Amino acid sequence: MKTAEELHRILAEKFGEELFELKQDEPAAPWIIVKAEQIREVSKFLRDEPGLRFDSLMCLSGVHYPKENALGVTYHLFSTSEKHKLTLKVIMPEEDAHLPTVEQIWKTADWHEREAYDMFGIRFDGHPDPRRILCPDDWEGYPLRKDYRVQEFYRGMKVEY
Amino acid sequence: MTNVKEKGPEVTLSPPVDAGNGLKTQEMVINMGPQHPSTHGVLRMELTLNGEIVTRAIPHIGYLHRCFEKHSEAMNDYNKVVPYVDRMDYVAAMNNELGYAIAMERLMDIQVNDRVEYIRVLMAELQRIASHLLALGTFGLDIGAFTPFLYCFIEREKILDIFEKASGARLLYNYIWIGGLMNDVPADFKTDTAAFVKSFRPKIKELNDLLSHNKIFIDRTANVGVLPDKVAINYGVSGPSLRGSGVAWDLRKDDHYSIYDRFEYDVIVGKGEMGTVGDCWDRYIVRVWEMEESLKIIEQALDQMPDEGDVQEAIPKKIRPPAGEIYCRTETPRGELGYYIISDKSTTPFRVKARAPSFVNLSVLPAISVGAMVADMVAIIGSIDIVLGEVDR
Amino acid sequence: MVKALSDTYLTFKTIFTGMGITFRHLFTKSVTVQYPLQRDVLPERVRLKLHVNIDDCIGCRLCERACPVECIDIGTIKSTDDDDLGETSTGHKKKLWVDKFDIDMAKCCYCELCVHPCPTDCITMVEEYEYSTYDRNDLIFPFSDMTPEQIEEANRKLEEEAEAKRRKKEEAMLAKKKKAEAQAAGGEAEGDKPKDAASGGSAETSGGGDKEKAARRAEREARRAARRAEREAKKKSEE
Amino acid sequence: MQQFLESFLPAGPVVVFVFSIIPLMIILIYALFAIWLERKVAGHIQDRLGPMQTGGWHGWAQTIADLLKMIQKEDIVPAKADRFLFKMAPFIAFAASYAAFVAIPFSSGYIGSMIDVGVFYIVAITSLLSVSIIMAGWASNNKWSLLGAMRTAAQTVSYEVPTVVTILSVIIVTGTLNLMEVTEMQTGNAFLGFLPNWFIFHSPFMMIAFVLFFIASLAESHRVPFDLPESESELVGGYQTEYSGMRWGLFMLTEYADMLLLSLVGATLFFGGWNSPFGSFMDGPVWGAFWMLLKGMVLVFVMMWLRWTLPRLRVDQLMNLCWKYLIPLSFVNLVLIALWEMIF
Repeated sequence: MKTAEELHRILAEKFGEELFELKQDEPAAPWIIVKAEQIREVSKFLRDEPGLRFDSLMCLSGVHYPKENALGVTYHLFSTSEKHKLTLKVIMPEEDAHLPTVEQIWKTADWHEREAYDMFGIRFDGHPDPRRILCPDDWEGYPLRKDYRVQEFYRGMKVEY
Repeated sequence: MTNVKEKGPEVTLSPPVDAGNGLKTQEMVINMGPQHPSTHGVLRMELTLNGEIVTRAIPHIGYLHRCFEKHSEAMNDYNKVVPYVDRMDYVAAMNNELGYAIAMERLMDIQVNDRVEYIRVLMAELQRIASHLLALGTFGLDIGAFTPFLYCFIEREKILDIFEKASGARLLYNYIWIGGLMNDVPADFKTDTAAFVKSFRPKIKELNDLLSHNKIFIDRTANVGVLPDKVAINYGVSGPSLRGSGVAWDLRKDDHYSIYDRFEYDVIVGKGEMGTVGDCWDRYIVRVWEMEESLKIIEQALDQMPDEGDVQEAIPKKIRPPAGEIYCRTETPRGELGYYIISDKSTTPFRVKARAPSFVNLSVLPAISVGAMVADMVAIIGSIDIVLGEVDR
Repeated sequence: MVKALSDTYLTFKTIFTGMGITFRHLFTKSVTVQYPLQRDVLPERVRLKLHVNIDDCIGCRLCERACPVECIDIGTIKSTDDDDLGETSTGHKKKLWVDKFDIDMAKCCYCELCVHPCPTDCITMVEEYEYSTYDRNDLIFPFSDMTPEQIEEANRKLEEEAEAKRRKKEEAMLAKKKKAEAQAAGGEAEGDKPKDAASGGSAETSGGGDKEKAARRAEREARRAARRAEREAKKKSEE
Repeated sequence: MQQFLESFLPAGPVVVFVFSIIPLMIILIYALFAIWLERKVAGHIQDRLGPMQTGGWHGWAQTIADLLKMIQKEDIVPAKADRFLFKMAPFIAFAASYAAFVAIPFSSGYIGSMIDVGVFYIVAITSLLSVSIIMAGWASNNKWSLLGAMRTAAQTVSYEVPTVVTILSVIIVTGTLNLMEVTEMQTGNAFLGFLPNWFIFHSPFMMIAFVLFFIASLAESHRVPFDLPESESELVGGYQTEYSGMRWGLFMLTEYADMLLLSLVGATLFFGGWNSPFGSFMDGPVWGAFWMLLKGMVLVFVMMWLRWTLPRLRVDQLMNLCWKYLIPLSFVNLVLIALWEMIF
């Protein structure tokens, strides 16, 4: 059982201070901001390190921050043996949103990453099956972005709603 | 706006094999669904078959996609999301509402009174039984036994009658609101529920005699679709499907929420009685005995439930949570239902993401279906107990 | 061999157990409700169809705002001062003509979120479930009882009133302007006289309006008192 | 009966025609009744009522109404189907099971044709059914249909072996293949005049033989737990997937006719055919037909009862059951019956 501060300290010692940022003053659980290119190594470390053992990825969600002109991915991690939780966040610029996949680390991420790609257009480098999952393969745009407009016609069919 | 046109991976068939008599045989690709009697909705499986043996299975989802998350962002009130939440897992709407209400209450730091908590637990557990009954019935139907399906439905209808008396609806209740309930339970709620519990116990035995211990049924489900515990955790499988693999993992016990710590009940795990741990039969029997545990919780809750209390006491006038975010998970009949809610201090949700248990559970399907037969595919899909409304949201 | 024998025994045993159960059920009472001939007794809270008691509607649009699927469409016209729309049975004063109250039951998701915020309890779920139609448009239920003529009348009145108000305003403005011009013209000659005149003039016009309004208010109050007395008498007689 | 008909009907062909039309009438009326019964049995087993409205009393006219509906339906043939085979298949299926009825002795006064190799003829002609199902599956040009058809081929061919071997064990006792003679041998009472002289009571091994025959006949007529060819939850509808309207109705008719056929064969071989269970009481040609059909219907009812109780086997288990259990058992049983015959 480790708190977020302890986890942040461990990560900072391992990978260097400047890569991580601990946000704590929020009303909900604290989270750690990770640099996009680092997420894969950090995830692997978190899963395999004795004492951390984050063996389950509860949730992976994309978020669009229109004010900051950024896209984010939030990882909610949990350890079934140590019973501690951790929230990681990756923030990327909207125009060039891509980050390494964690599909090989947690299989849960497979479909979640596809969903994040489908809904937000975040590209996960190294994903074995980078397709849309919920929308049709040739759908235009990313529905959950705040500035999304529904296309008028889909294969000649009027998109009514 | 970028135009995305990426195709799925090409399915490569094995080269034709000479059968020895001048004929050649080859693998066959077959579409199971979206219109198929046993895919529990509009799931499409792309199966590559060698005779009747599955060599590769690719699930295709999204046929029921309503973009629940986008809808939520368009609501100007957090409570208006509740009817949409109902429609995710339409078989267990109460549990969905409960999860959402608890997440919002944690975000807004609302404490509800005991009566509300007990009613919520009672509703959630009744719903769990109702949902498991449907899962077991349709599983039997997939295996070919039609009659248990209707026996299960008769019992399920009794639960829905109780719900209808309380909320007015039979399927999509909109009953559990943020900070309270839509309205108090009717006066005869306690007697109704107690009567149901009494009449339901023998029915579990009957179901076991008729279906669970039937030799043909055991032959069909034991040693089929074995899901080892390590694989299950890595894929994020949760709920009865995970417990069927022998992992004692129940959020009601392990990640306390509501008042589940006040009750005594066991976490049922699969033991591999009829075959290997984690096969279809284990996943099935876990659901059967979980209904019994839910009955225990209901009995205790009925005893402890206070008779006084305003169920709308804690409902806020205007739901305006502080800026922030929360990830809150609860145990629905299908597993871990998590809500990731971001608030920007307005009355409109900034982001509501649901981590639907069926969505994650279904993703394990390609891993455990290789080598199964077409008939086993049906059993595996049935034993994972997916609801497509939740998979596609 | 032993396993095969025990398997065979188990197979027959479980098959016969199952057959026993189904045979028992062959003679148990069926649960079927033969729908058009028999009907279930529905609990009182059932949510089957929305109904609006339009006499009680004050046009506050709270239900429209509460609806998550936007199936309620309300149109209101402001009533003019000389109209009296009466009161609802809960004692709310009605101030708006409700010229349009359409509920599209094809869109409705039966969540009952619109019922709870209603201040006069005029929108309710009723026990009526046989309203399927061949045309989707037939599922839009209009509840407003205003005829097109009445709507036109209300609109006309409102326009007239607005027109009247505007004219009054214009007149007042004109008067003001004139006064100002007059003031500008004779400003140098007489120091503080136009000020008095201006204030006097405005007082006069507003005073007239006030009198009119006060009279109307008194009349309305009298009417309301009469109605209240009537209601109380009714209550008493009922008791 | 043939003489009776010839006494007032003019020419030979007319007599033959009338004569051969009788089983068809029986099948059609029986099918109407059996489908209604199946729905009623299913309904009451599942605490429902089944059809209740059509025709007034307990929906007795429901099947007739369904039949009329099916006749009116559009005759759909898939665009890419093999039209000729697709249209032929249901007729061949029905012809196969209808033709088999000719050798069934319905009563002491009526048998379609007194064939000396009656049982052999029935076994042979019912095999045509699998041909028609393969035709249907192949011609539909649908992968699910094809899977169903392939399953049928394997199933029918395999289960013919135990069926024939169990029939053979009765033939050892009778020494004749003529079903009329087989029935006549079961007249009268055995065992202190109490039990009827039916072959099922002939020896304990006969009972085993009957159980094996019944299981195999379930598989032959594609009933639960062996309804793999059309298993609706796996193969959508198996070989019937693309069929609709009256063509589908013919397959349905065939299924029910097959049930009756195998039940009647079972009744003839093991339960004394048209013999009354009460010795000479209620005996005679007309009562004979009644007893024969009653015995058949009881077996049909058991088949229905099983259908609404059991789940379905998987295709490899089906083969296992046949080749590893039924066939060895039936051969052992055959030897034991032969020994019993030698000793007693």
